[in-house]
Amino acid sequence: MSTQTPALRLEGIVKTFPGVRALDGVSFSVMPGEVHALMGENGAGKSTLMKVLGGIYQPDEGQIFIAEDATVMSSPLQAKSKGVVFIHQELSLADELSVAENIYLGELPRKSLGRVDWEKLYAQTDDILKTLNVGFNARTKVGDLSIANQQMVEIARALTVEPRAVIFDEPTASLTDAEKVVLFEVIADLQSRDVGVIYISHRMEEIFKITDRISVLRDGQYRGTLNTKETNEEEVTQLMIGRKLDLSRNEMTHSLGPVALEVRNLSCGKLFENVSFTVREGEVVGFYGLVGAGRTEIAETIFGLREPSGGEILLDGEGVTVHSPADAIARGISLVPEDRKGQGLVLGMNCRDNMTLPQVDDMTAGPFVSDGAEIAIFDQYRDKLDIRTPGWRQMVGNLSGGNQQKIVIGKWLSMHPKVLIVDEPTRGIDVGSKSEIHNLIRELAAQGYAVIVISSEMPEVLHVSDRIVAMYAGKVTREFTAAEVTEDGLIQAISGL
Amino acid sequence: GGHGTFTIGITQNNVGVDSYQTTYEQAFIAAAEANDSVEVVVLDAGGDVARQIAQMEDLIQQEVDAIIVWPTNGEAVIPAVRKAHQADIPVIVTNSNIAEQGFEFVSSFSGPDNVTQGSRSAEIMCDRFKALGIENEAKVVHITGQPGYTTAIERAQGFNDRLPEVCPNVEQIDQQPGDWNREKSQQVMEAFLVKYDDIDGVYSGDDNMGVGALNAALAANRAEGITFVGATNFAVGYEAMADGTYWGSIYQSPVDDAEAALKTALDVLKGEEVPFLNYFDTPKITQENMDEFTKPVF
Amino acid sequence: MAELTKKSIGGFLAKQGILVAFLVFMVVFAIANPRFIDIDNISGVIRSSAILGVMALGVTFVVIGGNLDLSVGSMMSFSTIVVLDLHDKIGPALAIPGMFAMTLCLGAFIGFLVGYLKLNSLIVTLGMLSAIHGLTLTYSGGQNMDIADKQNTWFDFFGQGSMLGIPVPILIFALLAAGLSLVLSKTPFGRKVYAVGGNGTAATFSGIPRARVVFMTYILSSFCVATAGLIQASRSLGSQNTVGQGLELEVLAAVILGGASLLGGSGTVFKTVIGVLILGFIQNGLLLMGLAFYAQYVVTWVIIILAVWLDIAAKRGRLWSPIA
Amino acid sequence: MAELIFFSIAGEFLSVSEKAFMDFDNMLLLLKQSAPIGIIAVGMTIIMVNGNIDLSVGATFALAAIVLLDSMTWPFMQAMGNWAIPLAWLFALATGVILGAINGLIVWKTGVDAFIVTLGSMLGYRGLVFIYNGEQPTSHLNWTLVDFAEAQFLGLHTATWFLLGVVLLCWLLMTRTVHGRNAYAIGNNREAAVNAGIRVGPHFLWNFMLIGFLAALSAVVFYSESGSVNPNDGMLYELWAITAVVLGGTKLSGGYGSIISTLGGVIAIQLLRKGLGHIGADTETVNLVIGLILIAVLFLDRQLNRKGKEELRT
Ligand SMILES: Nc1ncnc2c1ncn2[C@@H]1O[C@H](COP(=O)(O)OP(=O)(O)OP(=O)(O)O)[C@@H](O)[C@H]1O
Ligand SMILES: Nc1ncnc2c1ncn2[C@@H]1O[C@H](COP(=O)(O)OP(=O)(O)OP(=O)(O)O)[C@@H](O)[C@H]1O
Ligand SMILES: O[C@@H]1[C@@H](O)[C@H](O)OC[C@H]1O
Ligand SMILES: [Mg+2]
Ligand SMILES: [Mg+2]
Repeated sequence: MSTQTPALRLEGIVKTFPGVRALDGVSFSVMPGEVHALMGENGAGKSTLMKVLGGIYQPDEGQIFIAEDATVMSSPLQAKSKGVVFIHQELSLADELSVAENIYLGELPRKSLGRVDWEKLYAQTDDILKTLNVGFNARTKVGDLSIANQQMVEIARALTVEPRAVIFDEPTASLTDAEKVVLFEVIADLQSRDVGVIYISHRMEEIFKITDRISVLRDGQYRGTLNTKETNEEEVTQLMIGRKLDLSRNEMTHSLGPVALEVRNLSCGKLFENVSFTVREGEVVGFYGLVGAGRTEIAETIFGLREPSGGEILLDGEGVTVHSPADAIARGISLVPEDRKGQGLVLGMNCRDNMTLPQVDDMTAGPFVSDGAEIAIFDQYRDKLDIRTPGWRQMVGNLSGGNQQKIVIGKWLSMHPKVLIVDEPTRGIDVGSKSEIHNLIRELAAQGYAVIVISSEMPEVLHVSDRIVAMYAGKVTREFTAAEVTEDGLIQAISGL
Repeated sequence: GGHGTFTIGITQNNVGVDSYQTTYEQAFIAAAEANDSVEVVVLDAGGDVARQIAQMEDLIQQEVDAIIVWPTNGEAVIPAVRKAHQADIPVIVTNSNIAEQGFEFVSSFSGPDNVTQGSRSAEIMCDRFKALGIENEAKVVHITGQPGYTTAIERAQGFNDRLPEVCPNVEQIDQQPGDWNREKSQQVMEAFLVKYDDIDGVYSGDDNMGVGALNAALAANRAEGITFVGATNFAVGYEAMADGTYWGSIYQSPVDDAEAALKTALDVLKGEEVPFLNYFDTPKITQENMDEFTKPVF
Repeated sequence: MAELTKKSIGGFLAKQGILVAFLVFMVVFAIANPRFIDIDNISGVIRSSAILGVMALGVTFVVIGGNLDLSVGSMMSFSTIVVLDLHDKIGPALAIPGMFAMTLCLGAFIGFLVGYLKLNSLIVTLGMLSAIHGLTLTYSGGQNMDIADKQNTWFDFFGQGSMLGIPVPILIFALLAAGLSLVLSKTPFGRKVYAVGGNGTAATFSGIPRARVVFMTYILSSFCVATAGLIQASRSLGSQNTVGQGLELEVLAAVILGGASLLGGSGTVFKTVIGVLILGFIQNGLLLMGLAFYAQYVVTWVIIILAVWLDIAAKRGRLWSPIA
Repeated sequence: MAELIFFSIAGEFLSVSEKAFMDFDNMLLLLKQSAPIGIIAVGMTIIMVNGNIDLSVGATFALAAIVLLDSMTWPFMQAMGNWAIPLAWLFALATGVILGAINGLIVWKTGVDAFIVTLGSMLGYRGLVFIYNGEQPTSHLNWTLVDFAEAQFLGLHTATWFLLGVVLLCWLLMTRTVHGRNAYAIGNNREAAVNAGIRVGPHFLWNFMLIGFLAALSAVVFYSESGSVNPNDGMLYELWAITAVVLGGTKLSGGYGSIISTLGGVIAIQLLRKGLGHIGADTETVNLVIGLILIAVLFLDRQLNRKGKEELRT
């Protein structure tokens, strides 16, 4: 921290949406060369605050200072010209365009006659990609990349300019460990160049690893700033959620039932081959692997979204062919999909209707949908999952990322499935809710559900699973019981070693 | 074409837009089939000038012996007609004429005289008013055909020019297009009926539209006092006349029209003398003389 | 309290911008020509809007489901011609179900192509616009189709009759609108239409049979078209082959004017009805003002844009767009 | 192209013409006849890639044609002799650009969807066409102009040169320039483009001006040769242009598409029309078959582009 003037400062920011006071007089600053964490529960207002800073929203009240000059951020373009780079929580990419075009979106290098200087563009991009150590190149179409790699493209944008401040809004939500390491190197590098970094994440271990200070928001209000070195997880959590967190694992107090789901030699083209495993009633089986290992595809195949090219699926010991999700649902299977915006939600629909969508046929009184039955379900899961929304009428697209995820979870839990598959269930979920969801998963198992948890977070898999299936490149490499699993063993199993 | 037969290409205006054009097409094909010395290529421009010009070019390229064109636009086809002329392919215009600038490239026009049709309709209307003794106070509304079409323009012009000559005190109070469409005309007439308490005559550019207007008046119980005059006596118009609700029209047969066009083309090809403006007659038809005419087939 | 009313008025404006715009036009026209609000005129306009309106009801479902239907105009011509032809051949009592069956087959074909084969609806229905026109011409031989004995048939009931003093076309339109409004807003099927149009992938992941839902929207649309064809045929007891030509764009305009998004997932039956009435009354109002038809075109342009603009401006709370 | 082979073979048996369908001159003619819709379709591709649509091109086409032909009859223009011709072209093109700019500005400033804005101006501009000259056609036959338009250079007609020139320039614009790439980005993900600081509004405006220009250019090319415009001319051109664009694979939702493939779509449609005429189909059949073939082409195209069995069943 070379100077005493903040790189930028926000003061008394107020922002309201119909029915929501998202920001209530928030002040916040970041020093040059500082990594400043912004924390808070889902819906606390973190993204909104950053959107105000990034010129996407205009605040109702309050001011923004860049190097102590009062500034109006009227548009993203202006924010960029003031040196504020924003790496968004939700991917903000044009997937039909190349990696290079996306990284330099809005500032493609030019030649005469408005032509794009492709050589320069590709050369510069390749330089950046080299420092990020990624496996794709400047000309790759973004749509062909995995979500994780797309996130890396977003991150690369921070390296195109000499920024004053860079905002990372949950950049690691879909990154694997290897990529996280690269990200942290990038951040360290920015720091060394006196750039102010604002870092939003729900992952405590990251926060304590890379940040200098932590500011906490709660219900749109500023709750204080802590020096990372002088605090601990407990204190931060307390500040965020106003209570202590019970992190103990809900130990198995129930015995396992018969095999609910069995998969034998299941294959789907080249996506995965000869996969076999079982899940018993009351059991949580974790699937761990790198991106592209094929876990999602297995789930999709069981759920009737893909046609297997070989193998069998058995439910309660009986071979079945699942033709469609409707079919899967009728057989008592639920899938919380990986991509909440694309697969999980109808963003333009309200919270209640999203939640009851798979069972709307059963929510009727006579020929009509019964409001009462639907609202009852919504209320139940809103309370259970602590979903923050002004009411069921709110459009899901207006919820914070984490609360959207909770709607998806609620939607599938309310189906009371026999087999519940959750794919990255806590992506973007705050610590408080995350442990609630973990408890919920354990609780469901105790009630006799058969649960599959697909996750790229090792702590999560370790925490919730009774058994862990490790995958590498479309094949099951090993199975571990909770008792025998070690971190090293897992890492080996998923790296194809 | 070889083997002692002629190949004649025709590009029609817009077949299917009403039964006149369809009947024309069928009659044309029937006439050609009945004649061993002719083969025909029948094309339809679908009302689109660009398509018609392309069809002319195609026919020239296929080296047909003569081209018959029912213009979508009496001026826009002139350069294409010139092209045919330059390729030594005689061109016969049918149903509605092309502009004078193009006459030098055309062998003959065969069809009705639409301006005269319009004036005749004006005369029918005026005679009726006189018979009813309202020629000094009658008020007329006018429903025209598809905007921009030569036939529609010529009939409207003939009517609008002639009516003040024969009935100087009759007032035309409104004019709106009915697009050759019965339904559209019915809506237009509904609005006229609301807007004007006093309507004595309705002139429509053809009987399809006229019957639409009649239906509107019948529904409003105001048909009794109104004289309906149209053009191109479609079967619906003929029936309405027989019912006594529709007064008069112009008798024009698409079969005559088509046969005349084919005959003119063959005469030209055989080197026979044909008049440049080869009009076939389209007489007045009213409730009074309708038994002299057979009911139209279309 | 005052605060509350102000807010609720603002909220109402934002929600019902189109309705407000509609009322404004009505007042302006009424001042310009008092005959405009003559009860006969109003009922006349609604009666002639009924045909367009009934078609728009079906297209509302298609559009909310995320697709387009440009074939409704030429399909309506088909229904009209067919029912008139069958009327004389097998009598009205059989002609009506016969025509409905044939029209529904066309709807099913389109629904199959768009729903199950997932072909682009714009191209499919544009293709069908042309193909059905060809079919109609083939069926009729291109001739006008008229009922031979127009005096002695009860078939004129649907287009010209009245019940309880209300013209039957208006009654059919109103009943169908009320019924379909319930279907769309209150039944599981309606909910699924919104979901499929809003995010088809998410709908599939929720176990909704997307293909079947899309298929059903086209069935519904063709049912509405058949109803419109019935009213049309009954209104004039005779018809040209081109009777519905060009209606597809008017229908679409009405649906869009009512606020349905072309991207799918939003819109309501009530708003479509307002859209239909706006178009009908604009046309009629301008005709009564004595404007040439082409002046009507220009005014309609301005009104459509103003209406939609005000509607979305009220929703977003500012007049000018936020597009940079 | 499947149609080409089909019509060549069918033509052998059905046609009364002794000329083959595949005849070289016939194919040259086909290119020429593709020009009016083709030039507009190129503009439509750009607009659709940008995430918009323009339904008013047919009316713009007609209004530009009116200005082209009518301006040559103005006294000062007549005094200029043949120098009036380039000036008339300029007036017509300016008309197109202005009409496009009106659409673009409304879309930009009001935020009303382009579909609605241009559905409105499709009516409004058509109204202006009628206001200009009542229901009468507007005509001015200038044989110098006609001779120029009918000329052939290196075997290709004037119209073909214009079509190919437009395709080439617009292809360069969309693939090589910053404006073009930004247009793709905006159509692909508007929010991302905004977040990246791309000014969406001006891009809309420029592209609408461009399609206005191209609609007018199409009119210039076509009416230089035909010399008369009906007030109804150009109706349904928007739908044919959109059809060609979609057949060429451009996505209706924006962000994806290619000018060259659009040219393919245009030629496919023209081939269909010409081929049906060649084999002597009657009006009913032409309508029926054009419609069904359109759907069949779409179907085949999809089958060929399927990702195979591994695809998600959504
Ligand atoms: N466009 C909007 N319209 C209405 N409400 C909104 C809108 N954007 C955000 N909100 C509301 O503002 C509040 C703050 O949301 P924000 O996205 O800032 O939360 P967050 O702290 O980033 O949460 P998360 O950790 O889940 O991402 C939430 O209650 C959210 O529902
Ligand atoms: N080798 C690879 N490199 C980059 N992307 C890949 C690779 N293999 C697969 N992908 C893509 O990555 C995406 C995610 O992979 P997939 O869903 O198969 O893996 P997963 O095991 O479910 O991992 P995760 O859930 O972490 O994404 C898929 O869309 C897939 O097409
Ligand atoms: O009805 C019209 C008929 O009267 C005219 O002679 O030709 C064109 C037809 O559309
Ligand atoms: Mg957030
Ligand atoms: Mg996955």
